[in-house]
Amino acid sequence: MNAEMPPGRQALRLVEAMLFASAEPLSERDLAERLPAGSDVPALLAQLQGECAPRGVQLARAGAGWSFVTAADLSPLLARERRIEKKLSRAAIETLAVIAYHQPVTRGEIEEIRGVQLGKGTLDALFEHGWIEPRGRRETPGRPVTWVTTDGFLRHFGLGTTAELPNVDELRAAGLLDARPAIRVLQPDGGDDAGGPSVAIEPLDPDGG
Amino acid sequence: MNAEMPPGRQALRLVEAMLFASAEPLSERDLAERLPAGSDVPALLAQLQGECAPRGVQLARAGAGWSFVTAADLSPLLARERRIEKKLSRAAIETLAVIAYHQPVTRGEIEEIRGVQLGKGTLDALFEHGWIEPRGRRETPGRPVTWVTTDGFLRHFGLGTTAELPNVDELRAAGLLDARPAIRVLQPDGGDDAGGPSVAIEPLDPDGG
Amino acid sequence: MSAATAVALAAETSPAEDLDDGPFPSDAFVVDLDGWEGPLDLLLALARAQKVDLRRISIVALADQYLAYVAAARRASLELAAEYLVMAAWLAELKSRLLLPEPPAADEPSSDEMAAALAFQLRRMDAMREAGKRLLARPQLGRDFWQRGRPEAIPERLEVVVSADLNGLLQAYGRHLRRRRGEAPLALVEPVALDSVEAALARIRNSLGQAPGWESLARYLPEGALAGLREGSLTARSALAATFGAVLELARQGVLVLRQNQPFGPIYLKPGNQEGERR
Repeated sequence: MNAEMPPGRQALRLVEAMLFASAEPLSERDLAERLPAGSDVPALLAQLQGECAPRGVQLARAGAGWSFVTAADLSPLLARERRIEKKLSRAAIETLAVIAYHQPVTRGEIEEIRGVQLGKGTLDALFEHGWIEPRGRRETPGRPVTWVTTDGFLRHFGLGTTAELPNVDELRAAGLLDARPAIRVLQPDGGDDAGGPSVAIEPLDPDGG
Repeated sequence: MNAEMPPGRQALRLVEAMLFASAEPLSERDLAERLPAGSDVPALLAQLQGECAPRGVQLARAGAGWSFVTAADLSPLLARERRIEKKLSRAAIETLAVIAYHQPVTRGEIEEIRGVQLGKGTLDALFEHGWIEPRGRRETPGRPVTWVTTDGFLRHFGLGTTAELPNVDELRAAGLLDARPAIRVLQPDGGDDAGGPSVAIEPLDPDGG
Repeated sequence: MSAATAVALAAETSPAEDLDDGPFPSDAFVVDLDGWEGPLDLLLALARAQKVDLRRISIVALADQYLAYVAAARRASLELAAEYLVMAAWLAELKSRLLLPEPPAADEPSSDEMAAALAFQLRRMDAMREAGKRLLARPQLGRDFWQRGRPEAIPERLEVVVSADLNGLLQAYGRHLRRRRGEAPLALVEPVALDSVEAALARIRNSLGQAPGWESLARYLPEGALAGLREGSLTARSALAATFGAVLELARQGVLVLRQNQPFGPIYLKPGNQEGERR
């Protein structure tokens, strides 16, 4: 059946087959390696994603990786497959949210934001889930490690990029995505953006100080 | 997107998702159990199979069950190429060198030149790499085949013709015919000058004989 | 999730989880301090109980509530962690400074700024708490959607690349040529004048009987061999072996007799009885 198939169609079938065969996500580079030279991988992925949208199995992107997953709306119908899973502690969930929204963020900054010391195993647990990883260091005294979320995190929560995090734009606009100590955040001439993430901080209250 | 979907369509999506996510092929009964009562499973499977026919992933019957598989015609394209670097054995590279410098040359002559019998697969391996080939026969008893190097050999080693191989004098000039012994066994005088073979051995007993 | 993770998570799970959604208990004097993850957590719960936008929270009112809560806890003789007391002291001071404004020191934040910072911290905490809940409300892999259940093995085409270069080829030929010319056999045994039994026989015959009585075998070693033996020299060892072999042979022939007083002891020899006949 492939004899008369146009080359673009054939490349699309190949991308579909590669992604379908694999349980793990494939990057655009993984795909390009096995496609004819000069294939427009992003265009093929976009086309495939569009074609699959109404189907029961959809093409999802998570960071650098692409994979097929079942459509989320089928969840209740597929419920028999549901596994009872351990609930994450509130501390773990909050810590994950802090890392996701403030990344890259140090342990100290996480504690500052949550107003409490991090329990012993919290970061470990999130790391073991494959949801966070250390990347880079903050160039402040002690050069603390900074934490970021992984593609595995995006994939688990069905997010294409961190820009798709719920409410991320609103929170940023409200100036709440600033990991510096509150008193420094509020001092416009505090001047030390040394440690702070490169988020543009808008004044909390235009009238206030 | 499922809100306005016709029930038949929704059942089809469900079948697709179930078959995709299942670790084992699913029988028609397995499928029927999780579909709305009265669903025509064979009809759904037939429809799904038809829709998938031109795609890179196809619905296939596997024994009593059904499962998705990648389209068979894509298999050669899917294959991942893995390059394994293998070093040529010392015997093989010496044999190749002898053929390169002495061609055309028979197996017997190679053995004569190298002073050792050719291992079983040596010529085969060189032939498989496309570096040597049999050409002509020696007009001696038994009319043995003679071996020569190929154009592939010249290409691989970046040579225009075999005449570009350095001659013996040039090899010597390049230090490739360094005459220092490979292994020094005896050093009667306690190893004064390790490199020199010119150790004068004095007679143990001038009177003896 | 591994067992270790589950344990770690369980250890951190606080009873405050139930408080996520419900409003702060109206009876603030039902004190349960176990549930709070620190004073800020308690403050946030109190602030939310004010049921106003956190941006319009009254820090003075919040400070009052916190102080009342802490006072109630102390009346109930509950152990209060030091951090709660530190926060109480800080809030009491902040409240008094807010009520009785004073000119701020040049290098210190004003009481208004401190109040705003606290309000911001509560809002940021609240936002993250909310974000965590929204995140968990999303469909999750393995719970709401699934990946391929039966991954297919991608066939692999092995391409064996033989690494060989011209230099290697030439070196190989060079090796071969060397061998062929005998310039450098693989194992070179250089000619060495080792002592032979024949030489030793002649040596012993020549000097036997020059001294009367028993003589040490060592005397019949070639010159320099004794020193060589101490160094482990091969030629010296060969001389010793040859000499010993010759001595045995001569003893067999009756030319000399041997004596050794103890195992591994020195070996002595003297001319045998038939020595004269042999001569």
